[in-house]
Amino acid sequence: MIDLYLSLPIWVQAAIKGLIAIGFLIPVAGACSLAERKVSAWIQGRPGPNRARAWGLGYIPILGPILQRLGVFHLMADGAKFVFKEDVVPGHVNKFYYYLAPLVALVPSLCTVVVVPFGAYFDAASETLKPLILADVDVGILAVFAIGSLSVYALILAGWASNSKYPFLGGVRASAQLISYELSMTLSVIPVFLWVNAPGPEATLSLFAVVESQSQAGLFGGMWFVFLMPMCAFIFLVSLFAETNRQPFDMPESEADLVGGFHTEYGEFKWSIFFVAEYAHMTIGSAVFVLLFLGGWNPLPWVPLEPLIAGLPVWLGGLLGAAFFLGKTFFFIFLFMWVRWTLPRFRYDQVMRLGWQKLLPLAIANVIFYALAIAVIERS
Amino acid sequence: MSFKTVERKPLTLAERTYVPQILNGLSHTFKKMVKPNETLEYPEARPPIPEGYRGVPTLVKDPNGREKCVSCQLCEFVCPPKAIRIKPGEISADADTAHVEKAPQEFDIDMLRCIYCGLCQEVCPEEAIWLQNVFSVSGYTREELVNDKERLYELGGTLPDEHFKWDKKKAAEEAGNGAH
Amino acid sequence: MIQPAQPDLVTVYIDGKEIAVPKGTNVIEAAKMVGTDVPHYCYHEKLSVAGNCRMCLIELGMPMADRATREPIMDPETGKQKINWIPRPQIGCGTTVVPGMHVKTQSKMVKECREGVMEFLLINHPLDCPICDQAGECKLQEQATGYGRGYSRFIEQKNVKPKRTQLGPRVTLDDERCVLCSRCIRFSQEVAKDDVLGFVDRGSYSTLTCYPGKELSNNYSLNTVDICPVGALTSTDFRFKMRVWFLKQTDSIDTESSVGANTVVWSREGEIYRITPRQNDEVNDTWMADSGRVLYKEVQADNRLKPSSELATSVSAAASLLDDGNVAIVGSGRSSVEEQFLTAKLAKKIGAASYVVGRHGEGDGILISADRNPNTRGALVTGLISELPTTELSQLAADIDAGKVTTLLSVGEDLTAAGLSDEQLAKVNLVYVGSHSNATSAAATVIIPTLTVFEKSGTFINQQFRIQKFKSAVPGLKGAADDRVVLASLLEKLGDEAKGSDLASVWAEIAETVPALSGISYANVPKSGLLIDGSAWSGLDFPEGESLHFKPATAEASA
Amino acid sequence: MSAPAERRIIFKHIDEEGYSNDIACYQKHGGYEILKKAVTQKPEDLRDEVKKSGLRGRGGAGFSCGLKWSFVDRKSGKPIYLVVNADESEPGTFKDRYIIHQDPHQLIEGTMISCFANDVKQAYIYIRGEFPEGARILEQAIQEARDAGLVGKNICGTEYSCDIFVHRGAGAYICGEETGLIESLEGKRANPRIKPPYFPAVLGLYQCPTIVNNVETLCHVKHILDMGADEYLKIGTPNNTGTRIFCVSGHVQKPGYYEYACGEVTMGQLLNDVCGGPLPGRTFKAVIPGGSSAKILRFGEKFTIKNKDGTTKEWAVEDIPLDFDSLAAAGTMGGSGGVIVMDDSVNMVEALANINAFYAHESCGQCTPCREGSLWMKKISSRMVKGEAREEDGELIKNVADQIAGRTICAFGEACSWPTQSFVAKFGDEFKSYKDDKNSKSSDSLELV
Repeated sequence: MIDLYLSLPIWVQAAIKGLIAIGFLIPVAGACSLAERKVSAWIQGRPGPNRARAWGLGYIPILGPILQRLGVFHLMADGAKFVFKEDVVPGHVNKFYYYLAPLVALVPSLCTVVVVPFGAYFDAASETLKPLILADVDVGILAVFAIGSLSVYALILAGWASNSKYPFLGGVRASAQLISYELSMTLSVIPVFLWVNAPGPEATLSLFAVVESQSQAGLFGGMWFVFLMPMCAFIFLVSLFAETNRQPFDMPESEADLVGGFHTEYGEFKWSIFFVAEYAHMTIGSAVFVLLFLGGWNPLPWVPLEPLIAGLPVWLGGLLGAAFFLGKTFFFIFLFMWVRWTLPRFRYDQVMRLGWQKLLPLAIANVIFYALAIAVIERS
Repeated sequence: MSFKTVERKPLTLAERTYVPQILNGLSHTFKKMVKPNETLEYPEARPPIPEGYRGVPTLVKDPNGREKCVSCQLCEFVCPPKAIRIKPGEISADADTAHVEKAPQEFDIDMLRCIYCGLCQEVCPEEAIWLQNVFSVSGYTREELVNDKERLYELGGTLPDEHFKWDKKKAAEEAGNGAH
Repeated sequence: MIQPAQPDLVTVYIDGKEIAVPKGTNVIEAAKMVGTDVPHYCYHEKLSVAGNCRMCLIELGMPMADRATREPIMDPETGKQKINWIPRPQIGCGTTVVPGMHVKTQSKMVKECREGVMEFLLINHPLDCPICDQAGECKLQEQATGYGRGYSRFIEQKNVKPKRTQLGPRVTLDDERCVLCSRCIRFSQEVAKDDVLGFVDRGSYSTLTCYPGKELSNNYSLNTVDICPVGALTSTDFRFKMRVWFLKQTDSIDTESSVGANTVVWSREGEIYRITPRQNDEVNDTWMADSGRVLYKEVQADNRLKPSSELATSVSAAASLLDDGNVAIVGSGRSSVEEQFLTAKLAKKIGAASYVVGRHGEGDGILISADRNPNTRGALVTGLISELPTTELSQLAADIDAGKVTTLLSVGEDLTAAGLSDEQLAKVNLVYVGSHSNATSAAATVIIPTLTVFEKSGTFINQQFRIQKFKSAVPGLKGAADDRVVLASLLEKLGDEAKGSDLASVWAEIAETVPALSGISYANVPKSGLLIDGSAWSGLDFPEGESLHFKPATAEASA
Repeated sequence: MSAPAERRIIFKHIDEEGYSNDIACYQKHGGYEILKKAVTQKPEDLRDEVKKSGLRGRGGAGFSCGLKWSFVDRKSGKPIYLVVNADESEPGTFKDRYIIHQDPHQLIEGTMISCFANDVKQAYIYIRGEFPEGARILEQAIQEARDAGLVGKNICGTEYSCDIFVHRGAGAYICGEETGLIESLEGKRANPRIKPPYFPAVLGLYQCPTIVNNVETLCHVKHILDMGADEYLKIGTPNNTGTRIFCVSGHVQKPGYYEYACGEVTMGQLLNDVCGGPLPGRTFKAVIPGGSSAKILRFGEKFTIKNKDGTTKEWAVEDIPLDFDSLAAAGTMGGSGGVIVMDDSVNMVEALANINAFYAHESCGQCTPCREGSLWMKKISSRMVKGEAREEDGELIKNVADQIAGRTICAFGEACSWPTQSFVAKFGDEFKSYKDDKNSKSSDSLELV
C-alpha cells in the first residue's frame, strides 16, 4: 500500500496528506468542543451533555448508553446542525470579507499542521528515526509562526466586515493582543534552537531536530527542554494561551463585555468554522509545545522512543510514537480547558500590561541569559 | 461609624507572579473534577419526596374503592388560579354508594393553571383531593395537560382513610334509631 | 315616663340603644332596625310565629315600679329607673314590644342560650354540608360560625331519618337535615292554603312528612325550599346542579302574569341555574309561583331562533317591506315598556294599525293573575293600544281578507295562536321579530331573532300600575339582537331621527312623550318598583281578580 | 315523733266499705248538695271564696287556683271553657286516677261548681288515653248526673246550662301540659303553645278563654265551698292550704296514697311511720318528693332554711314538712305529690337512665333544647349503663340539662332537666365512678314500653 502511495504523483500524495490532515484536525476540533463541555461540566460538578441519543447507535446495548453519557451524540447532532442550519447573512456586512474571515481563520490552522511532525517511525533502511510529517521542511518552527500568525487576519476581517460595534472591538483587540504576544512567543523559542543548533555543523529550524536533540543519551541529552529551559517553556505557554485566544486571554470574544466579540454577527456553518479553527489552532499550539519542550514522541525524559520501537513493525512503531505524541498533546488541550475553567478572564489593560511590560522584558532577558549561558557552555 | 484600616501585608514575589495561586486554583478545580458529583442526575435519579409534599393534585379513593369526592366544589371555589372545574352529579339510586348521593360527573384540573398551592387539599372536607409526589408534568398539547376525572383517580390511587364517615353513616342507617 | 314619639310608635331599648318602633313589632324586627341581628330559624316575617327553634332567646326587662304606688324605682347609682330583668330568657320572635321594654341581645346568658341551641341543633344534624345544596345559604352553617362550639361533645349515633324523600314533583326532602322549624308547614297552611305537611313521631325522632296519600304539589311548593333555613327541603330541579356561591344574582321579574312577582335569576357564566323570589312587600312578599321558576329553560330551548344573516341586512329587508303602506303591527304584552313604546312609535311612523294579543287564564288568587301578559298595562300606557287586548285578532284577520293589510309585523307573537289562519299569513308579507320559532316565524318573510327576558333589560308595568325593572342576567344568544335595538333601527331605516337605542335614550324619549311616565327614567325606578298613575285606564274592565296585595278596582270600589 | 293522723277530705269516703262510684251512693253521702247550693249564688262570690281559700293547683306547679280564674278574659264575648286535666302521666303519681275510679261524681260536682263560678258553658275532661276504665267510669257518671239534671241543660232547675265531655288523650306525657292539652283537645299534635301570646286564660281552647284545672284541684273547690274559705284556710299552713294526697311508691314497706293537711307531716314521718320505713335490711338513699320531674333529695343532706324573721334552721330530708313552700325551700317541689322512694339497692345512674328514657320518649319535639337535649341525655345515660361510661359523662349530662332548663316553650324543659341536674349534683361521685360491672344488663331493661 505504501508502494502504491509512493507511486502516485507527488501532488496527489500531497492532496492525500492534506485531506488526512483535514480529516484528522476537524474531528479533533469537534471532539475538543465536546471535551470542553464535558470538562467544564465535571469541574463544575455536573454530568455534562448526556441527553441526546442517536436513533440507531444509541440503542446498542452497553455501548449506546456509554456513548450517550459521554455526549457523543450531542457532538454529532451539533455538527449536523451546523451544516444544515440556514445561512443567515446580516444585511449590513461587507459580504466578501465577511465570508472570507472564516476561511482565513481555518486555512492557516490547517496549513501549519503540514510542518508539524506528529510522530516518528523507525526507518529500517537508514536505521534512523524518520518523522511522521506531511512536509519535513527545514524552516519548521518559522513556518508554524509565519502561517499561524495569519489567523489574526481572520479576526480582524471578521470584526471589521461585520460592521458592528462588538465585533469591531473584538477585531481590534485581537490584532493588538496577537501582535503583543507574538513577540514574546518567538523570543521564547530562540534559546531552544540556540541549544539545538549550537554544536551542530548544519543549523536547522526543523521541529524534528528539536525532538531529536531531546532524545539523545546523557544527562543533558535526554533532558526535555522544559527542565532545561523552564522559563522559555513558561513564556511560550503563556503566549500560546494568548495567541489561541484561550481564557484567560480570550479578549477578542469575551462574551461578558463584547457579546461574542469578533464572531457576534456569525452563525451556523461560518461560525462553526471559527470554532474549528480555534480548536485546530489550539491543537497545533499544543503539539508545538510538546515538540519543543516535552520531548515530542519520547515517552519519558531520558527514555527515547527509538530503542523501544526498533524491533517492532514499522506501522506499529509509528503508531506508538504518534500515540505518545498525541497523548501529550491531548493533555495540553486538556490543560487549556482546565485553565479556562479555573482562571477568570483578564481585563484588557492587564493583558496589554502583561504582554508588553512583563512578558516581553522577561523574554528578552531570557534570550540574553540563555545566549550567554550557551555561549559559556560552548566555550568550555 | 468608626473605621478601622486594615493593614494589608505586601505581596511576596511569588504571590505577585500569581503562579502559586494559579497552581492552587488548578489543583482545586482538578480535585473537583475527579470527585464524584454531589448533585442528583434528575430524570434518572429522583429525589426522595418528603411527607406533605405538594405535587400534582389528584383525586383519591378510599380503601374500599369508593370515590371520596362528593363534588362540593369548595376546591373549585378556593382555587386561586381557577384551575379546577367540576360538574356535580347525582349517584344513581341503585349504586352501592347511593347513600353518598353526590359525586362529580366531571372533574378537571388544568395543570397549566395549577400553582400547586394545596388550598384544594386544605379545603376538601372529604379528604378526597391530595397533592401527591408527582412534580413534573409535561405534554405536547394544552388538552393533554388538563387532567380529567379518570386521570386524576389514576394519579391519586387509594389512600388510607381515618374516618370512613360515609360507611359509618350507612351502618347507622342500617342499624336505625334502635341502636341507642 | 316613656312618652311615645308618635301615637303608633313604641319606644324600646335594645342593648341600650333607644328606638321607636311601630306597635306590634316583635323584638327581632325591632333589633333589626337598630342593626342588631337576632339569630333565628323558625321565625319568618311573613309567617305566623311558632317560637320553637329557641334560637332567638333574648333577655327582657321592664322598668321597675312600685307595685302599690306605681312610682318608678330609681337606681341611686345611675340616677335612672331600675330595670327588672326577667331571669328566664324570652324568645325574640314571640315577644312584641311594649313601651319602655329593655332588651339585651348580647348578654352572657343570651350567648349561652344560642350556643346551647346551636349545639342541640347540630348533634343530630348530618355532616353532609359538602353534598347539601343549601350550603352557602344555610342558616345553620351561618350561625354555627357565630355560635357553634367548634367541636362536638356528642359521641353517640345520630338519629336516622328518611333521606331523599320526594315530597312532591318539585321538592325533595332530607329529614335528617330538618331542624323542625315548621316554616314549610306554616307556609303551606297560611300562604299556599294547601295544608299537606306535618310532623309525625315525637321528640328528636319527629319527622316532616306529607299527609298520607297527598303530595306537596301546589304551584307554590318551591317556596318551602326557599324558606327552609337548612337543606331539608331542596328543589329537585336545582338539586346537585351548582353550589350557590358560584351564582351571580340578577334582579328580574316573573313574566307569567300581570302580577309581576319580583325574582332573582341565579346564573353562572351565562347559564341560568335557578330563579327565586325577591322580596317586595308590595307585590309578592317573599314568594313566587313554581311555574315561574322554570321559565329560564326557554333561554336554552331547542326552538330558539338563530341568526341567519347580519342584523343590518335583515333590518333593511324588514324596513323595505314595512315601507309599503298597508301595514299592521302586532305588538306584545310580553314586550317591555321600552319595546312597546318603540313599537307604538313605529306604528305611528308608518301609519299602521297596532294590536296586542291578549292572554287569559285562571287566577289563583295568590301570585298568578288572570291576565297572563306581564305588561298589558305597559301597552296601554305607551299608547300601543287603547283598548284591552283580545285573544283573537279578528279585526286584523278581516283586514287581511279584505286586502287592507298586505304587510304584517309581529313582535314575538305567534299569530296562528291569535286566530289567524295559515292562508291569511300566506297572503301578507310577514316580518317576525322574536326569540323562538313558531308557526308565524315559519311563515315569515323576514325573521329577526331577538333575546329572551333573561338576556335583556327593561321594565314591565304590572296589574297595580307598578313599573318594575328587570335586568339582563346572562349574555344574549350570539347574533340575536335586543328587541329594543331592532325596533330602533327599523325606525331609523324608515326615516326616523336616530335617537339611540340604549335604555337611557329611549327613556328620555318616553318621559317626554308618554304623560303617565313623565319624570321617570330607567335609572330612577327603585328596586321595588314605582307606582304610576293609572287612573286614565280605570274605565277598562281588566280581567284580574284579587291576589296577594292586589284588589281589582271594582272590588275596591265595592269594598 | 310519730305521725299525725291522716286528714282525709278528698278521699273521705274512698276505701269506705260499700262506697261505690255510682250517683246514688254519692248522693247518699251528701253529694251534689254543694252544687245545688252554689247555683243559687253569684258566680263572683264563688270565685272570691275560692280565691280567699288560697287553693293551690294540685297538678304540679302549685299555682293559685283563684288567681288563675281571675286571669280569665271575661270581656271578649267569646265562650269560656273549662278543661279538667285528667292526663295524669307524671311517673309516681296516681291520685287522679283514684279519684276518678273511686269517686267520679266528686270530680263532676267540683267541675260543675267551677263551671258555674266561671260562667262556663262547656267543660271537657281530658283523660289520659291509658285510662280506658277511668274514661268509661266518667262517661257513665256524667250520664248519671246528666240524667239527674246536674249536668247539661238547666242544671238543678236553673237557667244555667253546662255540659261536660270526656276526651281521651292519645297517650303522651305532654298532653298534661295545659297548652299541649288544649292543642290535643283541638285535634292537633299536643305541641305546647308559646306564652305569650297563647295564655289559656285569654287564647285557649279554640282561641277562647280557657281554664285548665287538675282533677284534685277541682275536687277541692267543692270542699272549699262546702266548709267555707275561712274553715279551709285553717287546714294546712298559711299559703299552703288544704290537704294533699301523697302517692308513695318505691322502696317502702307500705306504698300507697295518703292524704294529709299540707305541711302537717314531714318526709320522715311519711316514710318511716306512715309507710312503715325501708324494706328489711335496707336504708333509704333518696326520695323524689313530687313526681319524677321533681328534684331528688338525698338522705343525709342538710338544708339551711331561712325563716321569715331572718333566722335560719337546718333540716335533714326527714325534717322537711310536705307542703309547697317547704319543698321549694329545699330546692325541689311538691309537684303532683308522687313520692318516689329509693333505697340503697338503687344505682343512681341506672335510675336516671330510666327517667331520661322516659323524658326522651315523651318530649313532643317542638322546641329545640328539649327535643334534642332530652334524647341526648338519654343516649348518654343509656350508654353509661351499657358499659361505655366515661368519667366526664356526669358533667356532660348535667351541662346538657343546664342548656335545656328555662329555655323551652313549656315546663317540660325543666321536667326533663331537673332530674338530671339534681341526680348529678347530689350523686356526682356515683356518676364519676360508674362502671357497669353487670355487663349482662342490657339497655332493653331500661326502655320504657
